Amino acid sequence: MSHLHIPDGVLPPLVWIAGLLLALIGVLVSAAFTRGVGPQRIAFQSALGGLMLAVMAIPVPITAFDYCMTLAGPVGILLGPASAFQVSFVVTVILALMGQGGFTVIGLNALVLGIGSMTAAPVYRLLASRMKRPQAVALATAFSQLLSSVLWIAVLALSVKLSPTTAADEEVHHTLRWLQGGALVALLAPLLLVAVAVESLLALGLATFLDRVRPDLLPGGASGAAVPPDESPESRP
Amino acid sequence: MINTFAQIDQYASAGHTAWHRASALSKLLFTLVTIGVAVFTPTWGPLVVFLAVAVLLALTARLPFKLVLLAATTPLFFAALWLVSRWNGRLDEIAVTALRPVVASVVALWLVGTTPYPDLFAPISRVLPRVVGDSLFLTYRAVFVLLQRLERLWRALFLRGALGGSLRRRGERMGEAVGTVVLHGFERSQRLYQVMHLRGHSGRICGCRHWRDLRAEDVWVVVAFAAVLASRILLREVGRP
Amino acid sequence: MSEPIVHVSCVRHTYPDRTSVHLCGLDFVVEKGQRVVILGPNGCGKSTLLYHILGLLAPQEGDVQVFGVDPAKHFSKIRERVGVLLQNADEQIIAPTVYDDVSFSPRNYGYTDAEVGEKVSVALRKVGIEHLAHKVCHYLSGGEKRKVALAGALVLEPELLVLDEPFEGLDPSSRNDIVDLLNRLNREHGVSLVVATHDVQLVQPLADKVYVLKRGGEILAQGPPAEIFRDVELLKRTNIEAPVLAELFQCSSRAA
Amino acid sequence: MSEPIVHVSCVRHTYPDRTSVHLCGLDFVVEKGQRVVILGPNGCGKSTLLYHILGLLAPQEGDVQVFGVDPAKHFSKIRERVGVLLQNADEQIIAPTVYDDVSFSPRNYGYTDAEVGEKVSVALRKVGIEHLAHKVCHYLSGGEKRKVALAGALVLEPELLVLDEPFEGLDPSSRNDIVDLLNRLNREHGVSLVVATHDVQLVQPLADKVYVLKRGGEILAQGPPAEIFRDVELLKRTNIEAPVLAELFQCSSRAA
Ligand SMILES: Nc1ncnc2c1ncn2[C@@H]1O[C@H](COP(=O)(O)OP(=O)(O)OP(=O)(O)O)[C@@H](O)[C@H]1O
Ligand SMILES: Nc1ncnc2c1ncn2[C@@H]1O[C@H](COP(=O)(O)OP(=O)(O)OP(=O)(O)O)[C@@H](O)[C@H]1O
Ligand SMILES: [Mg+2]
Ligand SMILES: [Mg+2]
Repeated sequence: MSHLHIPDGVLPPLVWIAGLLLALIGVLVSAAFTRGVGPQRIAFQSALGGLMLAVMAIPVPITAFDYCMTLAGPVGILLGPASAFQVSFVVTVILALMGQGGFTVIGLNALVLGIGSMTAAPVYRLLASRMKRPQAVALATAFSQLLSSVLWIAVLALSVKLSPTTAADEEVHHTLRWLQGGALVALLAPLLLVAVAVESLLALGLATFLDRVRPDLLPGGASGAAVPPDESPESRP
Repeated sequence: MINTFAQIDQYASAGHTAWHRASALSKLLFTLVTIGVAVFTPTWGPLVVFLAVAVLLALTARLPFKLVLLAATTPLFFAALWLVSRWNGRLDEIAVTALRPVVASVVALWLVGTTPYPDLFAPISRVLPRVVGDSLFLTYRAVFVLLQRLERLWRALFLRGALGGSLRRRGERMGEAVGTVVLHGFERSQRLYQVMHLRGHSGRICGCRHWRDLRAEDVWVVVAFAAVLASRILLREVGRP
Repeated sequence: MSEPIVHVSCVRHTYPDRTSVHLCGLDFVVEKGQRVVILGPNGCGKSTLLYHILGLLAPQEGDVQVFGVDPAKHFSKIRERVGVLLQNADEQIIAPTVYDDVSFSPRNYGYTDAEVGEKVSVALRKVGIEHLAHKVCHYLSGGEKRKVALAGALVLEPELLVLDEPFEGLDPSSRNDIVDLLNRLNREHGVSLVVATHDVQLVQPLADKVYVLKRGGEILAQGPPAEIFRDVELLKRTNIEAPVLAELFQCSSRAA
Repeated sequence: MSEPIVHVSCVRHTYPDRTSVHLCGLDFVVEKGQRVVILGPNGCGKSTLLYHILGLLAPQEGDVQVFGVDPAKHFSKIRERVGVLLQNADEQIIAPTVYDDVSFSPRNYGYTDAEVGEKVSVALRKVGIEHLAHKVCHYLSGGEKRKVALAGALVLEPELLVLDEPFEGLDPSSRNDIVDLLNRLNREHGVSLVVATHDVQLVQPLADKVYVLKRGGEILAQGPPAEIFRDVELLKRTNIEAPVLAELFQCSSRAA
């Protein structure tokens, strides 16, 4: 559900301020990891960021509202964790500037998208030795999407918890709160699962194609290099 | 959204209103402050005025009403989810929860709809690490090339009879299709930086434009700013329970 | 050669940035078995015209008929009868290998494997790239990619071929190969051709009829190539140059 | 016309898929003020050669010198003296509007706003696209984009212009405009030209010297256009066709 960007002014300040700080730390740390990368590498990660945005721009009508694919999983696998986080951050900033998701929650949105994307590469690495690479890509993508969704719900739940209760809230019964939570999950769970399925299917097709045409682009491939020649050592064991 | 993206970009680059001439710096500051103020406003009174100001800004920037409406409704879905999880029957709380993101979204639309992206990214990229700052410019440019590529791809799929069949077949074909775009993006990226190099870009992409230069039109931004602050102070009690 | 299979009259399209293309003046008509070439300066609306014929753009004004239907609404009905090569041929290649790509359309239309195999090998032979069948498209040269895309357009034996600048980026000898191929398809299978191009040298060997557009989309003239290239005034106004031989011909006819 | 500003000798480049281009046979030399055209079939290595001159590829074997330095190592030293138009003009356009894009290089080199405005309007006028100045680049037609990229290459008044298929996708009259423009730049400002193209019609008006490559990269011949086009054997081997007038010339000389 990482595609459903959180807007400004809904969540309590404590949550989004913490999100901003964490994301900034993430950017700085990832920048330290990618210090001295070649220009081609920057161009490559920008191309994939552009691709994420372009793909998000294609509406896939599967529910009442349009679900947008993110490609966060495959992009994470192609780039490795550090660059994947940077790409997620840049994509979130541009989306915020386009009115999709707010300015104040850039941090939270980047974290939700970025953490999912970052985990794709290590999970893929674990799986790749045990199965065909396209399937590993699909499974890693499913994992990263699930993680993003869980994070997204966690942010929501935490925010609900942290919101100041007003006098009116006191009157609302405790069980009603639980019912509301239940309704929310019932509403979102099927959407989440469909989203994960769509995204993984797409990742499978994409990886199958790359595996045939440019196996060197997928890590663990023929030449082993996931990136252009002047690639950095970043974040790859 | 495929059109929204290109449309906003188009309006930012080709518009000729006073807002387009005002400096990017003042518009960016105004946007950040207004959103900041809105987010911390607990009563709906000032928020209604903010919204009126935001819509007025967007419309006087000659942004089409449809686009403004879209910007205003986009955040409502999330706000609705939030309200479901926190429903307590208080109308004033609902109003505040709905108004804040809408104000932010419309003000942001006005900002991006009147400011070409290099002006917008120049100050932002300055406070970010080089890799991230450069990516910001390059990613934005890449979006349009890839969008065009996706459009052509969609055309090819349509003309070659691919938009049918089982869900699985369609998924596979989509994956293959996106694969060609990934490859294209990869190859293009390799040449992109070479081109920037050939055309004199050294080390860091500068939005070497006039984003800081104050203009006469910035007076209007100050006026809007005054309206926001005045309403925040004067109407602070309107809507308090 | 009489039944019109394409008929475009006074179509207008306005792009989102308010560039307006008004394809008016003369009607654009292609008859069965005809070879039609569209000439005109850059940005005059050639691609826009072809997009309307292919149902990729719906006319905001005016009328488009292809095989008797409105392509913007019912293109799927006539899709199998129309083969297409767009301006950027390599973007039309979707599948990883040449065989996969050429078989893309027949597979989508539900032919059996045997039929697909048969159709693909015929198409590859027509274009002369059987030897590439199992290569990965991505590694082919520009000219080879264009031939693959052409094979993909031919594979269903369309009655109408729509080609947007098919010669761009090819070396002269490959251009002639494609002209010969198109003429053979037209002669032997009665395929009608609509070709937008800037290469005036190829118009005489390729066209029965030429349409000339000017900036803004107005269709200024139509007629057999020899006639069009004799109208010096027209060519000047539309940034077209007569091919070298035609110029000579003019000189000699003037001298006579 | 004697000092060599470009010198490429026996360069080899092997692409990741092990396609090897070996630019050998003759040395590739451009003298100051010379107009050089490169001809050859698709995939022979024309673009590869230009990439070496621009320092985009480092020679794995052999030697490249441009303005006396190795471009792969020190291109930034000579960058302002070289204007470039790559094969895919689209990829060369970086900024959102035509004006922004053409002003990209001068802004990067720190010219004042007044100077930048002056330079840009001169460049736009030279190429004849003043009317596009405030259009958004990604909405232009193919030909229009190429002209924008060309204006961007001309804006700093370089001493050497490197053009990879600058005429692709342009209408004939725009082609001639560009040929005239290039010749004027050469005559009036002494700009040296290196042009790869498939359009043989433009070689005679454009070139002082022609290099002919064959598949694999071998440089087979060099010489003034008239001489090259007289060598029928050479042209056959390299998929080049003589321009129409040259052919006529051959016929008549043979008849005589
Ligand atoms: N997607 C688009 N958005 C905005 N304007 C467009 C778009 N596509 C084309 N145009 C404009 O419409 C006009 C016609 O374009 P079209 O591509 O049909 O020209 P063309 O005759 O094919 O040109 P070329 O010979 O350069 O390919 C041009 O002025 C172009 O700028
Ligand atoms: N990135 C690449 N990866 C693999 N092979 C390549 C790559 N670029 C070029 N080649 C191969 O190198 C050879 C020379 O290519 P090059 O682009 O220099 O040819 P060209 O003369 O410019 O052809 P064209 O006239 O079609 O533009 C071709 O065989 C081509 O397939
Ligand atoms: Mg066109
Ligand atoms: Mg080339």
